[in-house]
Amino acid sequence: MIDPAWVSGLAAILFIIGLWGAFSRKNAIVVLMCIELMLNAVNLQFVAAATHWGDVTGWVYAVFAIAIAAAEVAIGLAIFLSMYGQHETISLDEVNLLRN
Amino acid sequence: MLPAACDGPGMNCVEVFSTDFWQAFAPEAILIIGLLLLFIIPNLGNSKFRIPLTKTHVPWFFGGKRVKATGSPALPGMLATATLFTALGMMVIESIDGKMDTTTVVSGGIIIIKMDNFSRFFEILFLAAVLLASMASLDRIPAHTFHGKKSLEEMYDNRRQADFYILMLTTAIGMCIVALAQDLFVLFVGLELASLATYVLVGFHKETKSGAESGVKYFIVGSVASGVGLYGLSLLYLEFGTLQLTEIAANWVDSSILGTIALGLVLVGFGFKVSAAPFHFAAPDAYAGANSPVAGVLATASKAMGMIGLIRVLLIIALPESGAQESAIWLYALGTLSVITMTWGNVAALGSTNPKRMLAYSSVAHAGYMLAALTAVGAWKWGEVEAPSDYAEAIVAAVLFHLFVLVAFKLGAFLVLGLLEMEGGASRLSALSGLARRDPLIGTAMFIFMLALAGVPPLAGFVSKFLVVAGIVSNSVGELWVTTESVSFSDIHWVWWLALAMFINSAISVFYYLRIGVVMFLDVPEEGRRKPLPYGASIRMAIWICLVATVLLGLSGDTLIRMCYRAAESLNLA
Amino acid sequence: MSGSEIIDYAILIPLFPFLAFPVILFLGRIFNGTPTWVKNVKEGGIIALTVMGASLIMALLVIKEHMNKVGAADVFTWFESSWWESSGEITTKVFGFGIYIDHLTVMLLFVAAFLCFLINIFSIGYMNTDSINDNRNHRFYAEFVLFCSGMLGMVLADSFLWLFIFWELMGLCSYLLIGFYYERPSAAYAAKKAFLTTRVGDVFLVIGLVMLWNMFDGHLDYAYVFDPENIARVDQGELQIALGMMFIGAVGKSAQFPLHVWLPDAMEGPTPVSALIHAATMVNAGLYIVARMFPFFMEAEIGALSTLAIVIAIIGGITAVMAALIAFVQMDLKKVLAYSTMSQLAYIFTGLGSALWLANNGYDDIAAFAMGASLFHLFNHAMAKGMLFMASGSVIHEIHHAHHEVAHHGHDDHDGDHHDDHHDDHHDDHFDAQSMENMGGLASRLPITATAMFVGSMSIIGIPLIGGFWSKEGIIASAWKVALKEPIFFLPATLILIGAGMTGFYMSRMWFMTFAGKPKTEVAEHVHEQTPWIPIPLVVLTFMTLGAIVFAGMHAGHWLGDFESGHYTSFFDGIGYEMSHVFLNPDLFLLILTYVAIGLSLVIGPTFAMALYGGSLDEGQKAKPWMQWAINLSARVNNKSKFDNTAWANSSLADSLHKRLHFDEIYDAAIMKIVVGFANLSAIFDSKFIDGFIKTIESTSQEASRRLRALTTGSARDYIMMTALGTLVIFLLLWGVT
Amino acid sequence: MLVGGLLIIVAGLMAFFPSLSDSNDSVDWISLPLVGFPILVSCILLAFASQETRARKQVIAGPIRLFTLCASLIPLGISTALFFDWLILVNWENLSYNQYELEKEYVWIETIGVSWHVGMDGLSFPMVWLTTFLVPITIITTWNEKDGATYHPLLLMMGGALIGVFVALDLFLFYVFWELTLIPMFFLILKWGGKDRRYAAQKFFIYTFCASVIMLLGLITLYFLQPEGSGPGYGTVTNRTFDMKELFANAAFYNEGDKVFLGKDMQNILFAMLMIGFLVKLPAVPFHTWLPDAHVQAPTGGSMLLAGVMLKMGAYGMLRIPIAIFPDAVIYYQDVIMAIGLISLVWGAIVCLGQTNLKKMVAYSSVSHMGVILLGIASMQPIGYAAALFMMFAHGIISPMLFAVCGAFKHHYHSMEIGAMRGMAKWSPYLAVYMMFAWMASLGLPLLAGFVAELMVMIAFWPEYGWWILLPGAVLAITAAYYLWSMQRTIFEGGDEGQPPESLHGETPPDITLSENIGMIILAIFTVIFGILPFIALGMMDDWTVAFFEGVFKAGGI
Repeated sequence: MIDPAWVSGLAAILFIIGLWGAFSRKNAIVVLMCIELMLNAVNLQFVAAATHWGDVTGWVYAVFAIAIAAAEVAIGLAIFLSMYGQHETISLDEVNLLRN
Repeated sequence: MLPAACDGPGMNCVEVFSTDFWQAFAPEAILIIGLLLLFIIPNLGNSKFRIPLTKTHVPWFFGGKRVKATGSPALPGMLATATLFTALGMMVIESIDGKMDTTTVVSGGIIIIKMDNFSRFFEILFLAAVLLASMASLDRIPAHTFHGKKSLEEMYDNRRQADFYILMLTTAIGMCIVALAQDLFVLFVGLELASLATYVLVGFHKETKSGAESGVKYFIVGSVASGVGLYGLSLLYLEFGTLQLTEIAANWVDSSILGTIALGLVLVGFGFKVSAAPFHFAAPDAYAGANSPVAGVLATASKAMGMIGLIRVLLIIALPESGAQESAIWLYALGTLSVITMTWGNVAALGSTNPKRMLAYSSVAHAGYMLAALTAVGAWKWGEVEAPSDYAEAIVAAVLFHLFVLVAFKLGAFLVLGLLEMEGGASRLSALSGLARRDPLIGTAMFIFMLALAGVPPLAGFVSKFLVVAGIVSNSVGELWVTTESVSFSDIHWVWWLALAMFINSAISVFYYLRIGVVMFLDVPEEGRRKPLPYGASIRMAIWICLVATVLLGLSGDTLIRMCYRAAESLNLA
Repeated sequence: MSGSEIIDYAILIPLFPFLAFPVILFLGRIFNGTPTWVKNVKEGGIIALTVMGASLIMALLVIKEHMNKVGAADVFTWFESSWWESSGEITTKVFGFGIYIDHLTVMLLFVAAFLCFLINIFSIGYMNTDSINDNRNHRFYAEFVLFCSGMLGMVLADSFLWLFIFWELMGLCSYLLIGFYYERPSAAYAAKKAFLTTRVGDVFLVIGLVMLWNMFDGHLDYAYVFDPENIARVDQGELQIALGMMFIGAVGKSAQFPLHVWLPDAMEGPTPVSALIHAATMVNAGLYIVARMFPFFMEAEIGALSTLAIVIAIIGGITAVMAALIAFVQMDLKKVLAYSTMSQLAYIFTGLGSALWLANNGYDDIAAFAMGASLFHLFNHAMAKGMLFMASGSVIHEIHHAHHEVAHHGHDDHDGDHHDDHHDDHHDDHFDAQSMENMGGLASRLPITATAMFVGSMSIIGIPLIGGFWSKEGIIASAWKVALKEPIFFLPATLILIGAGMTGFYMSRMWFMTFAGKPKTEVAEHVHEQTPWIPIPLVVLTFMTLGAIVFAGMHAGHWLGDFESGHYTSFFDGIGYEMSHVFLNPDLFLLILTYVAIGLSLVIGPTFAMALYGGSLDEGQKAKPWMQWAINLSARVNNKSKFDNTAWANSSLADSLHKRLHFDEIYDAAIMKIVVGFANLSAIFDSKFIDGFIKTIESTSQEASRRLRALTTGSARDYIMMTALGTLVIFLLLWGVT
Repeated sequence: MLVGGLLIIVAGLMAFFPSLSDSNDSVDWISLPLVGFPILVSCILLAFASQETRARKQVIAGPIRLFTLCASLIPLGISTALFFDWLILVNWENLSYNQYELEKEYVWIETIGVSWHVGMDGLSFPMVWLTTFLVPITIITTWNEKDGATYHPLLLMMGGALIGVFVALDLFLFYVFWELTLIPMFFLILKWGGKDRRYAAQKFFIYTFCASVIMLLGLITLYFLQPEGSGPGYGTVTNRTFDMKELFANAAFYNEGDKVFLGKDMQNILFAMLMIGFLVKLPAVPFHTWLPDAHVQAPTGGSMLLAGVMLKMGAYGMLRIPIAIFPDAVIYYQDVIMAIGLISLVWGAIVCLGQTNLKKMVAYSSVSHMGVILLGIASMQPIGYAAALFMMFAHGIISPMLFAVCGAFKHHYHSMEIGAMRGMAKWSPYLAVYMMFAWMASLGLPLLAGFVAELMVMIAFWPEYGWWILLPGAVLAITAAYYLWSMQRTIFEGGDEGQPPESLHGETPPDITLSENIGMIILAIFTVIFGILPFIALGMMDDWTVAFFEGVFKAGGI
């Protein structure tokens, strides 16, 4: 069995990649993917911790987190669609009517 | 085995879905029922269900040509408002006399939610805010009956009636879960539920550029923040093996560095919700793009939701044990954050010419005030006070009071802007010009809201600011008169300076609040806004409620203050 | 004291006119222009006269009662306040008002009440017959009675505080009356100048009062501060400074060097005002306050206050000569009199200075004599100068009327066509009714006026046996007596001796220029006396002035000098003593001094004046016999002497005398350049820097707001980055603590 | 609808005051008659007027202003009757320290110890009377102001709020009214002001608000540094009280020799924080620059109340709170207070001399006169304090007249420039007379009200500061100079024809209206009355100062 510490480490790396990607990429879809990456890191972490503690609730948490992530993707894509409908772009840098 | 929290008079523990549970859970249940009804009722129609492989059509009543009575486009709004009103009424009746029983809901030894003064207080706050916003939206997104000419826009509006109120109710339910949650993960689920609904609500104006854009920004930044928060939670779970508030709190003293990191990450997640700098960036954009009642909910209820999270995490979990000598580890972090937040908000609002953005920045500033108050709790071991929880409670009560009265005047201000939006846009200062001349009462109401925001007595905003500062000062002073021969200025804890920063900031803020008043009372109405304001009975009603609350809670806030104290006491900080 | 004494009603003396003030003002406002008001009530003049008559009667009753008795009465408590003594007790201090009457009061009360009444009569003749005053005489009479109230109140007050209060009230009235012709820029300027200059003195007076109040445990009433025990108790050096401060106030009020600049300009007011306020009464207030200090000098340590006495005398000496010098070149009739007033007041100051010095150095008897002489001179001067001013007013009034007649007739006769009013006005502007260059030869045309002026001038000059002679000799003698004891007194003593001769010159010059010689203009030929209101007071005062010999015979000098126990003697007992004392003094030094003074004032001064300005009247014109000899003498002297003064008239000294020795220029320059300049700079500093600082805060915060909002770029990526950065910051802060 | 809303609020208030119980049986002459009534009446009138159309507003302006005048006469009648003991036997004199007449206490916010506690003593009663007196005068004087339907009720509301400041015996209540006064004044300047009214109104509000929040922080800190207690007036949660009476009673505790409760540095800091709020309101140099702007832009009625009463709030506050609680700090800051007072006095006067705007000059003269109050306080003598009180009172009568004159001048001549015209006495004799009278009263002519205070201050000043007295002395002369100079350039001169200002475009200048005349003559009469008979007001003030010194400084061991 893999040591939960490795899983945690992977989760941390995934999280940082996700966070980094979230502000370094322009494409809204890619940013959404990065956010998913962060949420996946959370899932991994929960799973690893559950293994570490031998506690079943961690697994339950992970399942819930997956559900949350799914809802988020659904809503996100819908919002992006409406953005595309108005701005005809999905580049986050070009959507900056509201500022200051 | 039932947790320790179940002992004592007025305390009872129930299993999920037991009879007692439903008794205590009734208001929330009504909300859920209302939500379900909102799904069903507008869609009732004459459609028939064909049993597969047969030609038999069984009446199914769902879809098809809508029944005229239930298919009225005005119905969802009414329904949602009625639901919210009923739930709110039940909660108020239950808790106003202060004799509410505390009900803890457990399942398998895990405390899931708890109905006590604290959670009820916040639920009342959330429901009140959402209720007012719903009421205002009855006129704000006008429902049209299909007589006469039908414009595309009207059709469009009608189709969306149910969507809007479903989202509103979802938000309310999510917030209620946050208020009730005793498990951090449950809290987060509620938070996500509310957040996801608000993302959509912010982007609800998808036929306008700014509506779509604000939705995107609010969604992306919000998702990242909640991702960070969730990661923090997972780290907490890794550290403690549980996300139960009571258990983490009990073990907090022994935590490693991992706990601190997790704390920081969770702070970010909630920091976004309360729009603390530098996590506030999306807020002005979101408020500017969203329609005003929704923005009002964001600025009040959503902020309160974040504040619950902060109170839970900072005050319940991460506070040193009573009797310990050190102050909380987040003292400096939160102190810095609060000063930056309030200053940033106020200074940015100074030059802002968009009233909605201005209100957004003012909301940032208010977040800073409340963070300052929480910071002062972190100093709670200062001066070896006998009962430090009294001091913490004073601050929490002040924060609660502040959050509550914000619903009155900040939401009220947004509703006035909503009224202006009904005749086309409220994103320039000039939209307000001459308001007092066009409609003296609305103009006066707006001015009173502004004065309340600025903290001018005798309005509610003054009392709340007063209480917050009083809390900070009381914590910084502690019980010096007992412990010290003669009190010197250096004996006072540095959080006292937060109070000063807060007052200086609120003095700065007067400038931009007053500017609204000046514009309303002095300037000539701009072109195209010479006619009287649109009537909008329900939104006016909502504004009146806000106005009366602003004045009354300022003149006599004793009942509410007592409620706040009871709520704070039920946190069991000691 | 029992309740029915006359002194208890003395408060009515100032109260009558005080109450008449609003009455006249409002009645005048209401009935302005109605025939009854103009003809019968003389636009308030009759009301004022009634009130002043009542005050005069009341005053005479009080004087009769208190001729030889010091009296005091409390009137009311102004207010009370408390003081935290150094001992820790809090005591109550009373600021009350009461009446205090001694010989000094009696004398001044008489002067004030009597002259107020007479000048009121004169005013009715003077003011109500001039069309320029139509419909605003009620204002004149209202302010007039208010002034009288102030003067009478000041004299009667029982404390330095109330003295000051009435003193300021007089200052206000002086301001209002000088500015009576408010539409004239010169009058407006003069009024402001008078008020401000005296105000400068008043500031010091207040400081002096405050010091006295503090020294005397919160008392300013005479009864307490003159108590020898209390005087002995206080710090003598501080006392001297306090009294010095009060003296500065007196300098301002009595127009002494260096605060004298306002008095000549004050002649812008109507002539009755000049007569009453700026000659006979208000300017005496400064003398009064210095005379009131007498008990301090008596009771203080020997020599402790002599410096102040010397300063008083020197200021007097300087002013006496300076004013006389400037009077040499004045052409304006009233201004000559104004400088003469300054000069004569200066005499009294010198006399008072001598008296105070003597009192402070233990020579109580001579001190009382010097004091008496000074106060007697005050009396004589007030009578004579009031008369002179009224006479000059009469001259001016008649010249003015004659000018009107001449102007109209002249045009009708010569041109035969009608000139429009504008032309008349224009003509008016260029004719100066007050300039002596437009007069001459009036002795026959204005017999009563000329007589009054003649007697008055003689009194001022000090012609033996007439009016001021008695007192002036006393002052000069006292000053020299002191000079023998204190060498520095030689300066004032010499100055006033020279001044005596100068007085002889300028007063004679004035009289001869006005009344002797040929008329210098056509206007002067048409002058004649019209209204009966004007001559009456002149006649009365002429006899008062001449009657000074009676008062002198009754030992007025001794009586005045000794407030506590002085007594009158009968005229026939005293006159012999006085005559022998003056003319056959056993002390050789004083004898020589007397004759030198007489010689200077009687012979040298008038002779020069006659040589320059004398001359006989027109053919067929004859003055009254008591003046005709003087005119004839002057004509003869004028013919005999070939005295040419053109060189002197063109000299730079004469030039600077014309410019009043440049005091006005220097003061104006100092105030306009330095004070107003500084004020303007301050106003700029206030708005640019102090307020600018506030504005900078505002603009800076707006700029900060702009920059801060620029961080909200609008790109969601940046927001996320800021969130990430914020997370890092939180980590760092948390780390820093753990 | 709004009237209905107001009724709801009132009813709600009644319901929300849980224990509206009397502390004793007598009638409450303060809460409702003096404070509540004007504010409520004005709110109702404003609500009523705001519902009307523009044209209708013109019609109802007359009845409304008449009604407002009548309403404002009621508090005047009551306060006057209270002075003469017509309503109830009131012991204005011989009150001991921290003892109040007509005292009433109702519970307000029980949790934090806030109560509606009102009462009056020798310090507050003169100011209350002054306010009740000035409001009707102001209404009469500015009878013809445009938009009277809302203008005059605002004046009435202002009066009620000002009285509230003076009668409050609870710090919280005091602060509430303190800020409440800003709102009507803000509107008065904003709606009826001059050209730069926007700037002036905001500056006025923000400047004074900034200062008062610092004061509020000081109050709150003081609140928590007091010993815990219980009983009526004490917060059920905080165990401390905002009740001034309790605070003053406890103040001695801070200064007892054996146990100094608050360190000296703490006392000094709190004192300074409180004083900042009051000094800005006073205003003292260098915090004075809001005043000229506010005054120049404000309408006549606003200026009259602003100068007449509002500035005195600063002085009143100083005497009421920081000095009473921190006598040691007064000693510590004595020289600083003196310096600020002297600077205000001198600087205000000098800047006056450099002004060309009549109203600005008068505004700066207020700054100068308020310096006198600080000198009185710094003198540490009862007579100095009484002088400060009397200065507040006398200036409260004189300065409205100054501003009424300025307002009438502006109204009839459409100009504020001092040098723009000559010979005003020619066309406007009444205005000229009032101007002269007001100017003379302001420069401290004896027998007018202003002189008494100046004399008393000089007396109190000398033993403490000696030859610095030359500066106030110089100011006496400078004050005379600027007033006389301005008179010379406006009402005098101009020749027989006069010289009307260009702003009139050749029209004949009118004299003042009847209403202005009535207002000003009443002010003039009272100026004379209190100049000749100052003991009417000073008796009470003197007794108060003695009690104050006994109760504060002597009890504080100074």
